[in-house]
Amino acid sequence: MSELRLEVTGLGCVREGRRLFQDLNLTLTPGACVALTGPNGSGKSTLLRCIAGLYPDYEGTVEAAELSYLGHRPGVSPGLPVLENLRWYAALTGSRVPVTALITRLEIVGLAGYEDVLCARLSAGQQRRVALARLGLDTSPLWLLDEPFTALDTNGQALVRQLIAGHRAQGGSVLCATHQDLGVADAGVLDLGASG
Amino acid sequence: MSELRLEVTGLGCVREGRRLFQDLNLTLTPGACVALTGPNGSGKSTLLRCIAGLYPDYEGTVEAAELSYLGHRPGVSPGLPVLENLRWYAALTGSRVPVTALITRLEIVGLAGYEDVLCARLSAGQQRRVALARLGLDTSPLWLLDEPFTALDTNGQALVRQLIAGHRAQGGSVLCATHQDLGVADAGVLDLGASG
Amino acid sequence: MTVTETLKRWWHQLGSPRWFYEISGPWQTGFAVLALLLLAIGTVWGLAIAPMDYQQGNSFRIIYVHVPTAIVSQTVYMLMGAAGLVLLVWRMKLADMVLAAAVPFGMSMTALALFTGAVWGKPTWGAWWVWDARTTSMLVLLFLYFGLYALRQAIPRNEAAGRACAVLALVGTVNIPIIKYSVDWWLTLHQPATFKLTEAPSMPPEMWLPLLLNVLGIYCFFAANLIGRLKLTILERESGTRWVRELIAGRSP
Amino acid sequence: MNPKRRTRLTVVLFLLAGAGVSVTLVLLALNENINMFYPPEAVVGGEAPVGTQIRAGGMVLEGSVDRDSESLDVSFVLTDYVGAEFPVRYSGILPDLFREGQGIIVQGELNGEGVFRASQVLAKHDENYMPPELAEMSAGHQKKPNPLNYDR
Amino acid sequence: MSLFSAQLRREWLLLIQHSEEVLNPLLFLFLAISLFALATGGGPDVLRDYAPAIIWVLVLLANLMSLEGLFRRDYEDGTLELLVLKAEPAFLALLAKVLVHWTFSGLAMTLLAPLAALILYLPVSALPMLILGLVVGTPALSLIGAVGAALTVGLKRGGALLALLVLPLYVPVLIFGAGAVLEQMAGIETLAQIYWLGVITMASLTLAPFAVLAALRVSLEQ
Amino acid sequence: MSLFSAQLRREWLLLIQHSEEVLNPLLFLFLAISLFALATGGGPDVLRDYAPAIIWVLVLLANLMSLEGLFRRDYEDGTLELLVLKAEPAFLALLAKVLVHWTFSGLAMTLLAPLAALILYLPVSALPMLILGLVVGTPALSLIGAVGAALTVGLKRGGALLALLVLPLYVPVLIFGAGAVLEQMAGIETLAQIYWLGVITMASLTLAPFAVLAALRVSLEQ
Ligand code: HEM
Ligand SMILES: Nc1ncnc2c1ncn2[C@@H]1O[C@H](COP(=O)(O)OP(=O)(O)OP(=O)(O)O)[C@@H](O)[C@H]1O
Ligand SMILES: Nc1ncnc2c1ncn2[C@@H]1O[C@H](COP(=O)(O)OP(=O)(O)OP(=O)(O)O)[C@@H](O)[C@H]1O
Ligand SMILES: [Mg+2]
Ligand SMILES: [Mg+2]
Repeated sequence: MSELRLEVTGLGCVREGRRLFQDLNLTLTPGACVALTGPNGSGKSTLLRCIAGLYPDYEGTVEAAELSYLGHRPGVSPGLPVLENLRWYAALTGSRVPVTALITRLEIVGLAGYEDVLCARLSAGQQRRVALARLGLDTSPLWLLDEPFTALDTNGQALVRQLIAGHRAQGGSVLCATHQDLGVADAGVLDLGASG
Repeated sequence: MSELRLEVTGLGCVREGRRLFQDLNLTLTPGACVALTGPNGSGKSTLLRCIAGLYPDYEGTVEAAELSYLGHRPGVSPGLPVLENLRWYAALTGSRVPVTALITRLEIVGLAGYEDVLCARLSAGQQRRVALARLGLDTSPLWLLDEPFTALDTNGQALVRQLIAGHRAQGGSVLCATHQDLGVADAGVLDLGASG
Repeated sequence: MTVTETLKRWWHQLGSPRWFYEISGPWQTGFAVLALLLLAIGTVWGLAIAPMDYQQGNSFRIIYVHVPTAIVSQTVYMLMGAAGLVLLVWRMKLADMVLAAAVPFGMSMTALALFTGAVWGKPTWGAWWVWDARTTSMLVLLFLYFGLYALRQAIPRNEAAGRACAVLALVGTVNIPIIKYSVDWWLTLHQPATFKLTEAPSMPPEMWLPLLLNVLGIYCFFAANLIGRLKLTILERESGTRWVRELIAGRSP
Repeated sequence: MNPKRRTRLTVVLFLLAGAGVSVTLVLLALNENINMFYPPEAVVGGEAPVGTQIRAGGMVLEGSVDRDSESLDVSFVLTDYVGAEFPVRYSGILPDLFREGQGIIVQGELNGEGVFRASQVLAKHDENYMPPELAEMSAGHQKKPNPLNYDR
Repeated sequence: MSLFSAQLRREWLLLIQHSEEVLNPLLFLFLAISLFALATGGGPDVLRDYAPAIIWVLVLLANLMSLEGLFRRDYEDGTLELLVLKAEPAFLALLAKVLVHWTFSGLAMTLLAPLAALILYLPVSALPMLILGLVVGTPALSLIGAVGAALTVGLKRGGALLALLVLPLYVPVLIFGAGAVLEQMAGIETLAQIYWLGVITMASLTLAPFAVLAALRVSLEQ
Repeated sequence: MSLFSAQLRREWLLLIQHSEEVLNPLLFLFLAISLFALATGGGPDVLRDYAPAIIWVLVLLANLMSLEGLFRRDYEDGTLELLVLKAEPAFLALLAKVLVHWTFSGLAMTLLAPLAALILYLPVSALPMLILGLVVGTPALSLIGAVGAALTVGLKRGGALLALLVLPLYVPVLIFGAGAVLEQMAGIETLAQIYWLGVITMASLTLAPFAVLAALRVSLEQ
């Protein structure tokens, strides 16, 4: 699997009796970045969940490397302080990152000084930033991002681009559902076409 | 109140010991449209909730006309079919709109044929579209929109602009928090400045 | 080599609802006819011809309904547990359908066993109901069936509902040995087993033969019922596929 | 060890340990007697508490059943056939199976004089079924069935 | 459509969507009653004396369980905001919500009461009083409970806090409800306790909707 | 930090954040017990015979109430997805969750048992058996309950469905738990029921984490 980060063959999915997509093929090599586009309800989120292993009822095969998934639900506990959220995630993935490294990551996503603030007390965009800080904490080579720009200001959107660039520079691959322009020059595009 | 849709004087708000904004003045005349901008956590949502009457702990005074509020939570019941959601809202606001008119509104927001589908079965963007269909169902002259572009594809974003334009043409006013360009030519801007 | 290959092919075929739909027709009729015959003979024999018990008199004849229903209700649950395992491990569509199709039958058989037990208990024990281990664990079985039914109703997507029910069905199988051995492990008002695998039944043949017929009959009834329900479920779930459309078109041209 | 394999090992060890402890406990439990009722011996010997709801059981002693002709009152004696017996009073309809020599469970209270006031009388049937003729034939030399198994 | 009937229609549609919910408080009641009968292993004598208390306490608890969901869903999807902001008058819509809740908890449990009485050996003569008490008393449970549900709706896992808030307020209903049946069993012929239940229900009918509205406003501020 | 201890730390932090939740099942237990004492108006003799049943049934119900929140929060904020996807091995993290749940429901209720016994006039001599039964039996409640909670977490208002799924599986614990105390009160000296409780707890400890994981996977698919 050192060659391919993701290999999807003949992927198809039917939901509620409507076919969302069919016979989809996609391979991601190290460093690849693909934008997943399509109108509302065309199945972007579903596709990502199929790949992540959160939605098993698809046709075809999916072979994916170790991956990090950032979905519509950010995966941030409102009842925990910002730093603790990261700390738990680090332990979960088995990566032995020192606390100082976690704080650095918080600085990167613009949450310096918020270490001990409860996530419930953060605005929508700030919560998404906590989720961004998680990306790259573990060493998964494949990122699946579902509308990562949600609720972020322009500064935050630049941050996402920067994170993607950094990940690719280290040989990581990215598949990213978005309605906006991804703003990454050499990104491929997978369009799911018309809704329904 | 036929002159002014909204009159905010000396508005200030402190949350979690941090001052979000102070001495804010804003008046909206009929047909006015103001974009509310600012980085994540600068207090846009809070400001809108103050005006809507959902957050009472502010300084200064707010005088607002009858208003419609579209917040981060879309106000769409997942357990109801699309049409029933609108129907309930119509009854709630006391407007006697015939069902055909409701179906027309659904067509406008691109949900033709989805009348009897449960909202739980819709994608994120489709659910937001149901919320959009609600706007303009009642005759409130003031709209408060919190990031209305969330989860919408380009087509959906154009729809929001169109709805805003239609509302203004009828003498309505709009205050709209957003991170994107509002894309409305003559919109004013209220910037909440740097976070914290 | 060839044996494993045939087994593999067979296993693979079992996973195909279409294959099942096509071969199962004659089986359904066969089981239905057998069930009718066995149940008719067994019931008439048991209720009218078999001798009465020296202690209980005629109320003992409830045995011919009580025991078959009580036994089959447990078998159905075991089958669902097995189907659940197959579904979770091999993702076989047919297993999910079995899981869905068997619930109503199992539920009604459990209810019937409880009901006949209660009716029998009044004259024999002197109470409609007692809380002993056998009766209680049987009531738990009924609630497990309720739970399986409710869980399926509560989850909108068929596939997810099937897997959730599979987990519950598997967890619930621990109840079956409890039902079976409760009369040996604890002092129950319910009698211990009359029929044991290792000993002759403590009942003369003219009493247990009709019972045997009824037990076999109810198994055939279950098989016919299950196949019928499965076929309906298959048509419903596969309604989008070509073969079903062709089938329907072919039937009503 | 690679993490996948370590995980699998953890799981297996966990399962083994759990199964081991469970089996031990089952064996311990089966060793203890768990019958929640008092045999005649315990009632007579004063082990059964007086004045609270309990269950007791035994066989109906032949010739001890005394029915009141005007009401549903009935009294009888429960025995274990090895010397211990106690009187029971009850008012109500008896189960069909209630007869002399039958295993009976009574629910109620023991009073100070050692009389059991039953609020419920339950008959226990054993696993043997036979036609009346057969029963008559074997009646003479058969040992009394003991469905209560209280000596187990 | 008028607001009240529109709200009724909405609640009804939501309920058939989640039709298991109609059965659930009833199943809970039935299960819990069986648990009691099971745990005591008691004969008729023991259970009978306790039946009124057990039934009434469990009705309270079943009611409580179903209350948690009363506003939760609406809160989470944001329709509660709409209701509080836009309904004219909001208290009518809230009354409709509570009415539907009562129909599928209090009223339904009343219909189940004979079964409960059977399991617990409650004498048939005491059954009418049990049913009368339930019919008159359970609306108060839904109404008072709605206030608690409104206060706790914004909190995650508000369930147990809800219990804490609401149960003490349920006490009078419990005492009069169970008391009426016990008196009947003791042979005393009086409707006094039922009248008291009526007083509680009427008082909460008049006051609760406004308290609920105020509580919802507070919950939405968070 | 190892996964197990990190998960423990997280649950602990979340709990002190919502510290009312720690108190709530206990308060529920205490309140409901008082309701019983109130509703019967009974003296010591009546209550005593019923005390083991009341306490155990209410422990079951309190447990049930606290279960609903076990995974709900994590489900809603998306951390449950992360746990199932990334934890190595996930069952350890789940065990840690259940352990914390037990500490603040089962164990805490055990500590409260003497008070409950006092209110219901349970003889002091029966108290050790009550406590022993609770200590040995309540872990099974948390473990079995976790399976039900995992199955229903994706469903709105899953609470009552949870009751339907879980209560039947609680029955053996109830029988042995209450039975042990009743036997003790009747003067029978035996630990058999406690052993059976141990069997149930050990069996569920070994099997439940895997069932929970499978159930969570299904719930996340929706
Ligand atoms: C509501 C009460 C009752 C319930 C829930 C119940 C339940 C059951 C169950 C589950 C079985 C199947 C056992 C197995 O698979 O081996 C069974 C068998 C049987 N029951 Fe009942 N029963 C009840 C009442 C009675 C009564 C009152 C009698 C008669 C005195 C009775 C007589 C029998 C007999 C003869 C068998 C077959 C024994 C055997 O397994 O060899 N049952 N009952
Ligand atoms: N529920 C809450 N409890 C406590 N404090 C909060 C809460 N929500 C927001 N805050 C605080 O108020 C500040 C402003 O939040 P608000 O949601 O108004 O920001 P916003 O401008 O809408 O941000 P975004 O662009 O991310 O939506 C945040 O920085 C946070 O500190
Ligand atoms: N929870 C659900 N239950 C049933 N059907 C669903 C569910 N979520 C989505 N669907 C169906 O699947 C289709 C695709 O949904 P999905 O969320 O994958 O779309 P999407 O491309 O991510 O849309 P969006 O841009 O709005 O996020 C929808 O049109 C809807 O019909
Ligand atoms: Mg999406
Ligand atoms: Mg905001």
